[in-house]
Amino acid sequence: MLLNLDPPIVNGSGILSFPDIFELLDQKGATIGGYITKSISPTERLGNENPVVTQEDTPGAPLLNSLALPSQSPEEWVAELKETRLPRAKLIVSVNGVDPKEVSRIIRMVEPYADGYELNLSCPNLAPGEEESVADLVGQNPTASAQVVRAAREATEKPVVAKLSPGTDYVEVGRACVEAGADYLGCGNTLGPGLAIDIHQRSPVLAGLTGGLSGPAIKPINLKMVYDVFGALGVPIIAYGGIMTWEDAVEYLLAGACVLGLGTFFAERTVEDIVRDTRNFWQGVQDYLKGEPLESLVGSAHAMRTTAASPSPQQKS
Amino acid sequence: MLLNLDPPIVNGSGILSFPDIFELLDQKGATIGGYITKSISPTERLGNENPVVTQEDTPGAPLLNSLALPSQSPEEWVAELKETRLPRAKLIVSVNGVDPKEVSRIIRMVEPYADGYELNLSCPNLAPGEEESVADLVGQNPTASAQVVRAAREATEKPVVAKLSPGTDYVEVGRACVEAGADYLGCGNTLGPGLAIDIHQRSPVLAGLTGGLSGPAIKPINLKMVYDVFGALGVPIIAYGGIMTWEDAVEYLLAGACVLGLGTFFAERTVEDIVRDTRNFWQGVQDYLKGEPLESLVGSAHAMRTTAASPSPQQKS
Amino acid sequence: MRTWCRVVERREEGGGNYTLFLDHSFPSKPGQFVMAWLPGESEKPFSLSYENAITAKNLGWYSERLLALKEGDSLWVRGPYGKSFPVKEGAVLMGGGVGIAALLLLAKQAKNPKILLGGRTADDLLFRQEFESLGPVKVATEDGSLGKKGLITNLLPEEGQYYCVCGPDKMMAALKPFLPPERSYYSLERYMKCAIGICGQCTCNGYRVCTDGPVFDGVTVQEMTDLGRRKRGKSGAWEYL
Amino acid sequence: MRTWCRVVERREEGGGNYTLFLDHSFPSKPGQFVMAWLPGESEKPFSLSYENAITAKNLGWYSERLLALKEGDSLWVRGPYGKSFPVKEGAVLMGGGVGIAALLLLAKQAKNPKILLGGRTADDLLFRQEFESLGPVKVATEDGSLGKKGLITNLLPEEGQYYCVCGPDKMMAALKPFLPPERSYYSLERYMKCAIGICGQCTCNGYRVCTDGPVFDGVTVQEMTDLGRRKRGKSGAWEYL
Ligand SMILES: Cc1cc2nc3c(=O)[nH]c(=O)nc-3n(C[C@H](O)[C@H](O)[C@H](O)COP(=O)(O)OP(=O)(O)OC[C@H]3O[C@@H](n4cnc5c(N)ncnc54)[C@H](O)[C@@H]3O)c2cc1C
Ligand SMILES: Cc1cc2nc3c(=O)[nH]c(=O)nc-3n(C[C@H](O)[C@H](O)[C@H](O)COP(=O)(O)OP(=O)(O)OC[C@H]3O[C@@H](n4cnc5c(N)ncnc54)[C@H](O)[C@@H]3O)c2cc1C
Ligand SMILES: Cc1cc2nc3c(=O)[nH]c(=O)nc-3n(C[C@H](O)[C@H](O)[C@H](O)COP(=O)(O)O)c2cc1C
Ligand SMILES: Cc1cc2nc3c(=O)[nH]c(=O)nc-3n(C[C@H](O)[C@H](O)[C@H](O)COP(=O)(O)O)c2cc1C
Ligand code: FES
Ligand code: FES
Repeated sequence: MLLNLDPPIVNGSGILSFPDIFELLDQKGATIGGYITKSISPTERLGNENPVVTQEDTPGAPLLNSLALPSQSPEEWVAELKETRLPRAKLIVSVNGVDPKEVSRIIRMVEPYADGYELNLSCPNLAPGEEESVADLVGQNPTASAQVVRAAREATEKPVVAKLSPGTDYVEVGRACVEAGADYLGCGNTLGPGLAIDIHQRSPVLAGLTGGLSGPAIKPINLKMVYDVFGALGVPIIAYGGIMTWEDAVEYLLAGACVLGLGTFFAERTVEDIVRDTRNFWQGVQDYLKGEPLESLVGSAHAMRTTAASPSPQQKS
Repeated sequence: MLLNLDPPIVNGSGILSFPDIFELLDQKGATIGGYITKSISPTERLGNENPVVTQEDTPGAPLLNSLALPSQSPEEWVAELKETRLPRAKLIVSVNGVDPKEVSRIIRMVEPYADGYELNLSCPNLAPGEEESVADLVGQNPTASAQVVRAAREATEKPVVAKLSPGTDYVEVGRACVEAGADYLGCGNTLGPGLAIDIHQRSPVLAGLTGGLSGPAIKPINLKMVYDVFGALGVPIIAYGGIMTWEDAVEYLLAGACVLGLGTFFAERTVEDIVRDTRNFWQGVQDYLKGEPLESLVGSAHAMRTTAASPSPQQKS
Repeated sequence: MRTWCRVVERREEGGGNYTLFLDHSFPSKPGQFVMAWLPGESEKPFSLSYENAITAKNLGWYSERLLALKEGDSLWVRGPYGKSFPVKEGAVLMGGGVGIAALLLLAKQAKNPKILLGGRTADDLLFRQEFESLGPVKVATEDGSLGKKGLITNLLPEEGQYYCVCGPDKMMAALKPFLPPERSYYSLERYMKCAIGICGQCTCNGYRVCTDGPVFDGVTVQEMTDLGRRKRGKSGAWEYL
Repeated sequence: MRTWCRVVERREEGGGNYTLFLDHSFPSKPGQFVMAWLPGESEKPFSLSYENAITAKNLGWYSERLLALKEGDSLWVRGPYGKSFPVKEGAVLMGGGVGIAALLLLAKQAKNPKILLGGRTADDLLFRQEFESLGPVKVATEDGSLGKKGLITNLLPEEGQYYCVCGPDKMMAALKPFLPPERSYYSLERYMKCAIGICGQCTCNGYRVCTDGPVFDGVTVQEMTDLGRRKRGKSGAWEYL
């Protein structure tokens, strides 16, 4: 089943995160067709202590985060979602794919309020001292991932997105997820994790030691992920990773994505900025398309490369 | 055995690449203690057709390259190396670690001219009859990597560096390499590979389809690699990955590196720029050290993190 | 992202408040804040009381560690972040508790400001003497130790072109009905993680205080049913005030 | 990194040379080059003959494909890259073959330039008429079809403040002994891959032509024993000329 997002633009899970923010943006007219909640865990999680983000001053440097999946309890989420009204956009609930039983429990709890689900199959940054990172293993393991997807599939008939991680055998994991019933694959989560050291303090910056990379720096990696997954599996793909401009969006569409996920895009943008910039972003894609249907673009970079003398497929104005 | 580089700064293999460039830089007084050749293959290789590099215009965007290891034949290398005179710096020969037999043959050929070796383990691990494009990397497999290192170890008594790749199980591969006799681990090669698509052409940019990422964008990943490898194995490490400033260098030293490898650093820098900027780079490290021996810095970010009230270990002027 | 700073002076301000002067200035507009990192502890938001200083009160574990810093100790600072107060003629500044710190730079830059301060006791009236050198100051204390007895609302009405408020949530919620929304500005506080608008932690009715605020205009605040009512705690769950 | 361009005009220049005018200009200094990408084929260096044009001769497979481009076809361009000729009074420009293309922008910008051109036959003397409108032109042709018979060296000596040379390696090597090193500049050609100074492919005696050049001063060129002698081929191996 498809999400039918209009426009096919979502926030990445863990970005903006909360229903009250979604309501405000939707009411103010942000050009976002679906909002994805912070990934919900089976029980309340505080996440790491601050600092949870760091970034070099060089422009374009990757953002590192070690939020480590803070989460209200599912009960508290239900209380919030019950009150949530999105007049225009769809609501997608992200669930931490730790344990199939818990995944299906959470889905059944939020089912009346969700238009679809995203399963976060991996999280590269768990709190220190936390038991051997179960989530990490799930995302790297096709069988474990498929179990989580199957549990979700049995709990709901609504669209299910399986969100993969770069740096895993994502084609095989993705294949297992699709066979288990996933409608979409999310490509992908943050890269790494990586490390930042403060040279004056002489110690790592992030309280969680390492953090997942996001932003323009990871775009080539996640773009290849979309390209590979589309080429191998040909399923609907939600793209995440350094989408900052409409040009980035078009690259991902050409590689095979049909939904565009914005994450680091939102950094230092106010509500007014978001309303204006998402409109311009989507307008940029429209202008590029010049009336061509978006579907015809999806995956078209996989076609044979044209040769020198043949004119460029897009006519320049 | 150690390389004894003064200063402990090298170029990354495949960067600058050729002995005549090393001679010129050494003669002009670049602050580089060791030059590493382009990785030598068993037979001549042309590499990919152009374009072999691409980069987004956003500042700090990763550089993607798909040079694909062009190489003169070993015989041609010998002819060049025979003529090479580096008055001040050491010469390190990089060898593609494809096949243990070939590695030892190449090393024996260049042995009179080399001060040490680096084994590029990020090469296709070719099964008989297998196409290069589908092969895994030698560097993904601890056993295959150890075989290459052992072949080198048997062919020379000079220092041997095993250069690992991010995105592999590099601690285990590194451990196998050290057990097989590697004196140094190189951390690490380019990240990825990643993809870039031209939105007007609607096809991938690089003739080799994908390219390895380098530059500041990959620093957090390779820094974590150095941190992890030093923490697990405590061996001498040559760091590569986005080292552009003396601050980057200090981060890598604190993580555990004892030699600094410059790659993308050299982009768009003339000989005069290189002479001036490598001097300033090294001076920056010296100023930071304020007379403290460099060795005391190496790996010191692994110490317990200090608490709030305790003064910073480095006294500010 | 972060600047390594050293404390050059730790000044006692009375009422348990201390100002930490740093060896770096953060050029900023009045009302903006910085994130102050103490390695091994945490990183929390603080208004700039001076361009090179933050002022804090020992309210819990982090502020306790922060105020234990001595001259020469290190602190890492990023920012400034967020929206600021308008700087115009005829501002009426209204502050309570350590929130008063957010108003000092404004008092210095706005022409002819009037200042209204509230606190439990005279000692809580942070920067009172400094404010007195910048404009007429009226105070209210709950114990009557200085100025009018009672809450800051007791100092109203006060004539002015516009009103700038910073204090505890409850105080701001209490002031809201008395001030003209089109001409008033409120600086809010919420638990922060990223401080750059991505994590959503610091929301107040969908506005991210770190990026859409911390200063909001009265019209926006008018609709903020969460002001004085609830904040998100570390997990994101609502904590009711 | 690359700009998507369309060919707006393909102009025949005689001698098998064609100029491709593009719908983008590349603000540049005389002597700089761009990398021109034909998807599915390759990407190669070309001097800017105009700020919005490159001029090429069909010398092999890539230039053949390039010159097959028609009006409206696409070409992707990055750059400009590299060092340029000095632009001063009293330049003597000396060009041979398609290397002449690198001198046109210089002739337009330098005050009172003199131009010396060499070629096998009159047709090879690229841009001759345009040069004639910019300063005195002398020519030499190997077949004597125009100007002096023989090589460009036959046009020497020529008085000037400084000398700017671009042509085949052999021509430049031949001119070297006749020109004052301190006052001459040579634009070199080598096989290029990255064009940004990292791969080392384009070396001439250790100088990377893409970044240290393509224009070198005569003192440097004096020491270049590889000029006119050898270049690195695609694998990096020396190819002797
Ligand atoms: C934009 C912004 C600007 C801020 N500026 C300042 C500032 O200039 N000076 C400053 O001291 N703090 C400021 N804060 C609050 C500061 O970030 C910390 O919350 C405060 O130092 C308490 O942290 P703690 O860990 O010591 O106490 P916690 O253990 O977190 O809290 C201890 C108790 O104090 C209460 N408390 C926390 N903060 C306040 C407060 N500001 N006023 C009244 N009660 C409080 C808590 O609700 C709790 O009951 C600001 C916060 C924000 C969001
Ligand atoms: C900095 C720089 C600027 C350049 N500017 C121009 C320019 O403005 N116009 C232009 O046409 N080319 C220029 N070139 C050369 C160009 O990049 C190609 O090498 C040329 O187009 C031939 O490529 P090809 O693939 O068609 O021929 P190839 O198959 O590579 O070569 C075919 C034959 O032509 C010879 N050849 C290649 N280039 C030249 C040349 N420039 N002069 C004489 N013989 C040559 C080769 O040695 C070979 O024998 C420049 C090169 C560099 C490095
Ligand atoms: C601060 C932060 C928190 C995140 N939290 C989550 C999360 O809870 N669940 C999840 O699936 N992805 C999470 N992500 C990953 C993003 O949804 C997104 O996949 C990733 O950031 C890449 O996109 P970007 O480069 O546009 O930011 C988080 C990313 C960031 C930066
Ligand atoms: C154009 C290019 C070519 C490279 N060729 C090689 C090579 O032949 N052998 C090798 O071991 N590494 C090669 N590398 C990897 C670099 O040596 C270095 O490890 C990597 O670029 C990371 O460092 P940087 O971010 O400073 O560039 C190459 C990198 C680039 C950019
Ligand atoms: S603290 Fe993260 S959005 Fe404000
Ligand atoms: S072409 Fe790569 S260094 Fe010049």
